[in-house]
Order: sequence, then C-alpha cells, then structure tokens
Amino acid sequence: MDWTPVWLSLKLSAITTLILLVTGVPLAWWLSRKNSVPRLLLEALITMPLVLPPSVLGFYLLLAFSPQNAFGKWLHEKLDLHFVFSFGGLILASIIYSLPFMVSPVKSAFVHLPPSMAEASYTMGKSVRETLWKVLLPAIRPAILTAVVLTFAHTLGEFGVVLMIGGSIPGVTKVASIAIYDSVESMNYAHANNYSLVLFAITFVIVTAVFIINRKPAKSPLG
Amino acid sequence: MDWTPVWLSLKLSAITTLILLVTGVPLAWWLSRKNSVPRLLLEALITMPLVLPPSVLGFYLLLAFSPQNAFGKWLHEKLDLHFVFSFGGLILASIIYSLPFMVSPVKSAFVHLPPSMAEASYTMGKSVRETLWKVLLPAIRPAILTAVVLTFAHTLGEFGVVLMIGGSIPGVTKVASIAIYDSVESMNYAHANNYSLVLFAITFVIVTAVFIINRKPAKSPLG
Amino acid sequence: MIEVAIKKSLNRYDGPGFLEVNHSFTDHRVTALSGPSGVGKTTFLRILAGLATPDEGTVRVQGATWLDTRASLSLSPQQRRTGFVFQDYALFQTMNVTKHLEYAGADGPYLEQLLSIGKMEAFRKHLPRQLSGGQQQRLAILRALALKPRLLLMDEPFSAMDNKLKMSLMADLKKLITDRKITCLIATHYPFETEGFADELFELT
Amino acid sequence: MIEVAIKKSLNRYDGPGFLEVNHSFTDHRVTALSGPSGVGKTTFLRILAGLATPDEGTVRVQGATWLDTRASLSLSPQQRRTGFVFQDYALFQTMNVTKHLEYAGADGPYLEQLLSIGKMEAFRKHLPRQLSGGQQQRLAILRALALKPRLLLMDEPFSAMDNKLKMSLMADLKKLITDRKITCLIATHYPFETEGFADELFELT
Amino acid sequence: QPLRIAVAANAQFVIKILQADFKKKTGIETEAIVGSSGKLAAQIRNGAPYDLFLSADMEFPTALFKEGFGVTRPVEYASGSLILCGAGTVDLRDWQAYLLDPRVKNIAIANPVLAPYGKAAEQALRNYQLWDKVSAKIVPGESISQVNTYITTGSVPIGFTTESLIYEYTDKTKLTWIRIDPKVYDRISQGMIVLSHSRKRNYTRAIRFLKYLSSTSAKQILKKNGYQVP
Ligand SMILES: Nc1ncnc2c1ncn2[C@@H]1O[C@H](COP(=O)(O)OP(=O)(O)OP(=O)(O)O)[C@@H](O)[C@H]1O
Ligand SMILES: Nc1ncnc2c1ncn2[C@@H]1O[C@H](COP(=O)(O)OP(=O)(O)OP(=O)(O)O)[C@@H](O)[C@H]1O
Ligand code: MOO
Ligand SMILES: [Mg+2]
Ligand SMILES: [Mg+2]
Repeated sequence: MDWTPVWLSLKLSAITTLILLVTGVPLAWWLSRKNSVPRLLLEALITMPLVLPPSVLGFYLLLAFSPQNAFGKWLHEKLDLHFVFSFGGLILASIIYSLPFMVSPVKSAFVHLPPSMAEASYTMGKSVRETLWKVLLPAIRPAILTAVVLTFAHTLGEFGVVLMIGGSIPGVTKVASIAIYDSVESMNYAHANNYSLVLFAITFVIVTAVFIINRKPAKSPLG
Repeated sequence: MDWTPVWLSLKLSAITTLILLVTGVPLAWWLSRKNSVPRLLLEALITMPLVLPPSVLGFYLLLAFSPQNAFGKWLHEKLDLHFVFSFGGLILASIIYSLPFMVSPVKSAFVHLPPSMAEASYTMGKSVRETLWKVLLPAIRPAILTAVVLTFAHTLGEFGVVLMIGGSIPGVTKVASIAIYDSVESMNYAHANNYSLVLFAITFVIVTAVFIINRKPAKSPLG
Repeated sequence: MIEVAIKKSLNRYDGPGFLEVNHSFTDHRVTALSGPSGVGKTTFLRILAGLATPDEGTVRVQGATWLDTRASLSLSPQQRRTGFVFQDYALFQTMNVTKHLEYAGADGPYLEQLLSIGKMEAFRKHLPRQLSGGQQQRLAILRALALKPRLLLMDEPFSAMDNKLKMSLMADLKKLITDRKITCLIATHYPFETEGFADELFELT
Repeated sequence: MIEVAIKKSLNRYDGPGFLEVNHSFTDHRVTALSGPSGVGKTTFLRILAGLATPDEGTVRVQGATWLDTRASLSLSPQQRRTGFVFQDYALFQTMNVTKHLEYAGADGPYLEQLLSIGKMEAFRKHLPRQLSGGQQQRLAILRALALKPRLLLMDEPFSAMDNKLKMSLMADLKKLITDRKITCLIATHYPFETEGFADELFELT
Repeated sequence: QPLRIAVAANAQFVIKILQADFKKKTGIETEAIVGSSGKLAAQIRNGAPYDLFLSADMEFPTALFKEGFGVTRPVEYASGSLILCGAGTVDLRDWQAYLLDPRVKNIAIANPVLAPYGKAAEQALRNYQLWDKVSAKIVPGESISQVNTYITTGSVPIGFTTESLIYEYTDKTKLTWIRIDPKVYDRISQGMIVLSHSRKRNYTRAIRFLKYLSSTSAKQILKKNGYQVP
C-alpha cells in the first residue's frame, strides 16, 4: 500500500486545522456577540459550506482560479500562484470547506458563557484580549477541542471539492479520499479497502477520544 | 435548463429529512441521557458520516448492496430491494450520511435542558412520553428547526456517495449536485452555473431564515 | 405520618459526608428543614419525591411504603405525585401561566383561586421568561399546588421574593395548606424566615 | 461623594417602567440599596460599573466624571475598576481560588488576609464547581476586594450563605471596608438583612 | 518532477506496463493521472499541470490543440475495441435479446458526452435499433473505469466497456464477454498530444514518450492488451 495519499491527507488536515484555529476562534468570538443583520448574514454564509454541494463549491473555485479567467490568470502570471491542481489550492478550498466545523461549536460555546464572566474581568481592568486569553478561552476548552477534531477529521474526508479542483496528481493532490475513489475505479478493491480502513480507524479513534475526554467529569450525587 | 435534477434533489432531501426527524429525535433523546461507554461509542459512530470521506461510505455501500454479495443478493432476490442505481438506495445512503446533522443539534439541546424540567413533569404523574411531547420537545423547538434545515440542506448537497452508488441516471439518481459535476466535466459551464445558483440560493435562503427565526427574541435592558 | 429512615453518602468535594435522616414528620403540618448550605436539604426532598435514591433506607407515607431499599421497592415519581417546588423553579419555557396550572390539574375554580393567592391574575398569558424572578417563583409554587398533592415539598420557595410579598403569600398559603390537609416540608437557609408559617422545625446536620 | 443623576427606561414585560436615581452616596460608607424584585437594582449597579448605560444622566465619583451622556463621555469598566460582586458570582470556571484572587490583585499578604476573612484557606486549590454555593459566593466577594477598589458594588452578596456564616463574614468585611476607606453599595431584597452592616439605606422605587 | 501523463480511463492498465517498459528503456520516471477523456480535457483547459494527454478519441486532443493547449499535432497511438461484458455466467450468444430481457435491470455505459467508449456504445445500440428500447436501463458511468467498477462488483449485470479490461482484470474467469462488431460504431481512434505545460521542464522527455509509443515494443504491449495499433 502506498502511504503517500494518507500522509498527504494528514498534512492537508493539519495545516488547515492550524490555520482555522488561529482565524476561526477570533471569528467565532466576534460572531458570538450581539446579533445584527450583517452578522447574521455572515454567519449564514459561513454555514454554507456545511450544506452546499462540494461540486458547487468546487465549481466556483475552479472558475475563480482557472487561468482561463482574468482573476486566475492574474494570480497565475503576476503572482505565480496556482490554486487549481495544486496543494495550495487544496488548503484554500479546505479552509473554506471546513470553516463551519471550527466556527460553529466555538461560537455556540461563547454564546453559552454567562456574559458576567467577561464583565467581571473587565471591571478588574483587564483588556478584551487578556480576558479572552485567560478567562474565556480556558472556559470553552472542550468546545475548542471538539472543533479542532471535527475540523481535522472533516478535512481528512474531503472529497468532492478536491475532485473538482485538485484532480489526482500523485504526491500533490491525490489525497486519501481520492486514492480510494481511484482504487475503486481501477478495480483495486483491496487497496480501496485498505485506505478506507485506515481513514475509518483514524477518524473513529479521534472522534471517540474527544467524546470520552469531553464527557462531563463530575458525577452528580443527586441521581 | 432541465429542472428534473433539482426536483429530484428536493424530493430526496424532503424524504430523508422526514425519516430522520421521526427516528433521529428519539435517538437524540436517548443519547442525551446518562453517559455510558456503549452510548459514547454509538455516538461516535453516528458522528462518523460527518467526517468520513463520502468515497469510503459510498464504497462500502456499493460492496454491501451489490447483488454479487450474499447480503445484496438476498435483498435483491428475496425482498426485491435494489439499493444500487435506485432512488431507494439514495434515500438509504442519505439517511446514513445526514444522520449526524439531525442527531447532534437535537441531542445537545436535550443535554442543555435543566433536568428538573422533566422531573417536574414526572412528579405531576406524567409519563416519559407525555413529558417528551408536551414539555421537552416544545422547549427545544429552535434546535429541532435547525436540525431539520441542516439535514435538508446537507442532503441537497450530497455528492460523493451518490457518485459512487447512484450513477447519474436522469430522473432517477441524477440529482442536482451530480448534474453540476457532469456539466462541468462536459464543459457546459452555463448549465453548471445555473444549477449551482439554484442550489446556492435555496440553501442560503433556508439557512439564513433559520438563523433569523432562531435569534433570541428578548432584548436585554442591561446592555 | 411520614416515617423516614434513610442514609446516603454525598461525595462532597471537601471530603465525603453522609446524609442521614431518621424522623417521623407529622401529617397535615408544615415542617421547616434547615441546615447549612450543602448539608443535603435538596437531596433529601428529592429522595422523598422519588427523584433520587438513598444508599439504604425506607420511606413510609401514611402507612404506604414508598421506598424500601432492602425489598428493592421504590415508587416512581409519577406514582408518588408529590407537589415539588424546585430550587430553580423548573418552569416549562413554552407554557404560559394558565397552561402551567392546567398541565398539573384540571379543577378550574381551584386554579383561579391559586392565581389569586399568588397575585398572578394579571399574568395569565405570560411565558416564564416574561416574568420577574419573584413571579416565576410564585408560579412554581402554584403549579405544585395545582396538582392537589398530599405531600408538598418546597425547596427554598421564597428566596426571590421581597419581604412584603412573601408575608402576604405565606399567609394565604398557610390557610390553603391547612384547609386541604396538605403535609408540607420546606427547605430553607433561614429558619426564622418561615416563622409563623412552619409549625415544626427539623434541623439537618 | 458619588453623585448620580440618571434615568433609564426598562422594558419590563408588564409594561414599560423607569429607573430614575438622583442621589449622592456618602464616601467611605456602606449604603444598602433596596427595592422590590425587578425595580432595577442590578441595572443601577451595572450603570455605576460601566457595564450598562442609562438613557441620560451623569455619574461623578469623588470629583471625577465617570459618565456624562450629554458630553458622550463614559469611562470603560476597565478605567473605573470597581469591585463588582455579581448576582450570579461570575466566577472563572478554570481558575482555582488562589488564581482568582491573583487575577484581580498581586498583594500576597493582603490576599492571605482575604482568604482568612472568607474562611477559604482550606480551599485554595479548589475550582468553582468544587465549591458549595456559599463558598462560591464568598469567593466572588473576596475576588472583588482583591482588586483594592475604591468603590465596591455588591449584588445580593449573602443570598446563598447560612445565617451564622453571614454574620461572621459581615463583621470581618465591615472592618476591612472601614479600614481601607472603601465606598460600598449593596443591593438587597431584605434591608433588614444588612442591619449592622449598612450605614445608610437607599430605597429604589 | 516526473513526466505527467493524463490517460483516458480505458488505458489505465496498459499505461502501467508502458510506463514500466519506458522506464526500463530510458530511465525516465512517469506518473499517470486517470480519468474520462472529457474530464481530463476539461482539467487541462483549466490549468492542470499535465505534460501529455492520451485520449480515448481524436476529438478532444484536436480541440485542445486548436485552442492552443498542445505543442504537437494529435497522433493516433492505438484504436480500441468495444465489448459487452458481465460478471458471472451470462449467455451472451444472443446479447441483443439479453439486453431486452426485463430481468436485466441495468446496463452500464460510459457517459457518451465525456467518454468516447460511451459514445461508441450509444452508436452501437442505435445501429441495432436498441437505444430507445433500453434507454431506461442505462446507467451512465462517469468514465469507462466507473463502468468497469459497476461490472466487476456485479452492481450491474452487464455493461459496454473496453476490450482491454479482459486482459487486465485479474479475476477474468468471472467475466463473460462478447466483442461488438466494429462496423456498428465509429472507429475508436485514440489520439495523443504533448501539452504546452511540458514546455516548463518536461518537453524533451514528453517527446521521447511520444516517440516511444510508436516503437515496436510499445505497439506489442498495446496489441497484447486488446488494442489495434496503426
Ligand atoms: N450537581 C452536583 N454535583 C456534584 N456534587 C453536588 C451536586 N449537587 C450537590 N452536590 C453535593 O451534594 C451535597 C448536598 O447537596 P444539596 O444540594 O442537597 O445541598 P443543600 O442542603 O440543598 O444545599 P443548598 O442550601 O446550597 O441548596 C453538597 O455538599 C454538594 O457538594
Ligand atoms: N435579561 C433580561 N431580559 C429582559 N428583561 C430583563 C432582563 N433582565 C432584567 N430585565 C428587566 O429589567 C428590569 C430591572 O431588572 P434588574 O435585574 O435591574 O432588577 P433587580 O432590581 O436587580 O431585580 P432582582 O431583585 O430580581 O435582582 C426588570 O423589571 C426586568 O423585567
Ligand atoms: O476511456 Mo474513456 O475516456 O472513459 O472512454
Ligand atoms: Mg438545595
Ligand atoms: Mg438583581
């Protein structure tokens, strides 16, 4: 079995998760504050990749970045950036695709924190940044763990978008989910099975681990 | 533009959502009650389709339902059930695929209800069923609405699994997401664009609607 | 008579402790249960209502056995039908005041009487989140009474009310409880708070 | 002197109401704010701390202007640095008792003194969820004091404590507040609860 | 960077043998990307970094060349043969009747728009006046290899595919097949083209592969695997 696709998938997931952790958590915090119409629209927009067909997303990314188009051509010729059929393109697509998996659970955790918690910190003269860092983020650690794991696993499973804009170039864009598809297509069922088992195992282990870690630790004496 | 794929997608989503509403809500309730290891494992298993590559899921479904295999053959010959290249197969796959979208938000809403709410109803002599129906379900209505909409929209966007086990038989399994893929592959970008816009519009409208409906109605006078 | 002999270990964080009660509560009277925070008042009321189980013991209410851990017998909360006022009210978010009372009991004129005792006639169509803390607490008490329970268990039922309101409510409640021959246990931090309302005092330690 | 002249409409559900306060609170004294539930006690304290804004008015603290709606001037909560004891405690879930105090202030011996006043020396390493309700409430008070505030705002700060504990805590607090010349406002349902602690009473209506 | 060859799905097996042979002869590493001819052509138009394109027909390479994506004129490297094939024991002597049998629920063909073998299958069915009668049973596969998947997993009882499947499928005892008369469909003349992307670094190696494909040893390999060679 060729481990390159698995390795590529893991790399893609790790990079995407890291970028989304750094950008998605502040975004979630911003979204968790008072409702306004633009914020609601933005939130709906962020949720879109969760429900949009990967083929739609892939299609528009393909259109945007294809050197056939003005914008893609400009990226291509002036900046030498290639977002179609390249690993960089996969990262970009994965960030869009997995964004809701990072933002939603974190945002909902922020919303459920009592507002007095941040306020208490403010009255102590602490800035928003310090409050976020020392009070709020530690309080929502389980949600962040969940978000990180879901993002990682979801990116690992990315298929439709990659198929559209990544093709299946070995070592570059042929990630594990595509390798499975290709193996099936070339009737290499044993291979497909191996890849599937590996992905299944990785995903199952991390999802289960998170459920167990996040389980409420305190037993109520009232039961 | 041929509306059949869009219509087919809407039909598939509606049926899947309905079935999941009826089965997923009781399941979510059951999962929301005290933690135990089997329950945690089951929950992890239900979460799997959220993160598993559609190609893995599709591959195993294809193997399971192919009339070449004992199980598929049995379904085929004894029950006359055909799950490959049939609309029924798509429904089955969609149920598995969209299950977490129904179960997770509803379960989390149940968990966040104070236990005393159900207990109050029990002390009044009400059965579990009556309590669920009259007290708990109304209390989590926003979560149920969210779950229904996410399930519907996510099924609308199903792509990888359908590609694997549905083929693209016009009027039977050629749903909108596949039609987009086919149009792109055959360089029919205008078509792909039309389908994409329709799907994008449907999804965006329902997601936004839900965010607006579920927004907390009470304004705090404390701000 | 409510004969209780129970024992339950509470895993408090500052070391393990025990809730142990061996007592007979007099019928048709109001007993105040007092004791410091964390002693197990809430837990004790929950055991009586069938919402929690002690490690061992028996509960007998007017001759009937509600709980006997040796015989593995425990009536469900539904079978016990105690009127329970929860410390956190436990109101139903989607039911208005009238619906709350109707969910518990069906006797129209009696429900009207309750609304008047709680000074809640003006709030019939209000949802819990549209009520102030004190009003919510009164609703929780009225709902428990709407059930026409023989045994009424109230957990800190006056904590959110101001003094004037509390006094007038207590007077009306006292009359109703006496008229209907309800046996009442009331958990409270401040025994003096229930002076004139409670007939007896039982100290948990 | 804390001179307050503010007005805020509260959209209560039983019709609109007003919170209107025109009063000067004496420096270095404890004033009890009382009034029925829903009158706006919490809202008033929040306005003083900079956590809420009135529709119009001014707040002047010992000569300095903290708020003047006409001049669109309002100091942030960070600039005001009031010691605030929240009705729901607002403890930090992931910090233990020591960390809470250290987050607010850095004066080691003073923090020790606070722990002793609150009888919390045995719970240094406990997280909020490992404390009983009364202990959590004491921690909230100590944390507000750890900041060494000039103005201490306490919202129902004794509601979860039993009587004996409350009396002893009040005595120690009173001494500390007097020594440190802290001006203190305390919102309470029961004015009589703060007898001997509050020097003055201000009724909100 | 190895030489990247975009290969029509029908040739996905034979390309492996050719790659190995080419490597042995020249030491040049190659990489194959497999898909339907139409899909690969679309990818190339949108900037896919492929050096060479082996299509299943002449139209796609010709179009790409006209649009400026190619650096050599399309040339034929082989022509393919269409078969009807099923897994297990099926009696295909009267295959037309078999296709019409109501018990046969699905017939897989490659998507005629994307895959030349699919187009050939459609032509054949139309020539035998079967197209309208069986069109309700048709399951269009995304490429010929998806058709092969459907056939070999038994998901469909029967399908139109490339003859090369027979020479490559390891478990061929399970397959029953019959060659379709080449007169009823247009010759599946398979063309190849060196792409402009190769100019970046792989141009000379691409040309060498192009030349290699018309060598005798390459032709022999192709022949052995069910293709006719020019
Ligand atoms: N949810 C919980 N998780 C863990 N321990 C709990 C929980 N609730 C109560 N306890 C523990 O059980 C003990 C008894 O609690 P209980 O609620 O019965 O006390 P109480 O007398 O009602 O106190 P209060 O006056 O504060 O309501 C407490 O010491 C507490 O440590
Ligand atoms: N979160 C909220 N949403 C809507 N209205 C609120 C909210 N909190 C308070 N109010 C309204 O604002 C008014 C003043 O509230 P505030 O909390 O200041 O009262 P309070 O005097 O502190 O009452 P309590 O003694 O119950 O704490 C109340 O009448 C209430 O209806
Ligand atoms: O090899 Mo094809 O392009 O799928 O017929
Ligand atoms: Mg209690
Ligand atoms: Mg208040």
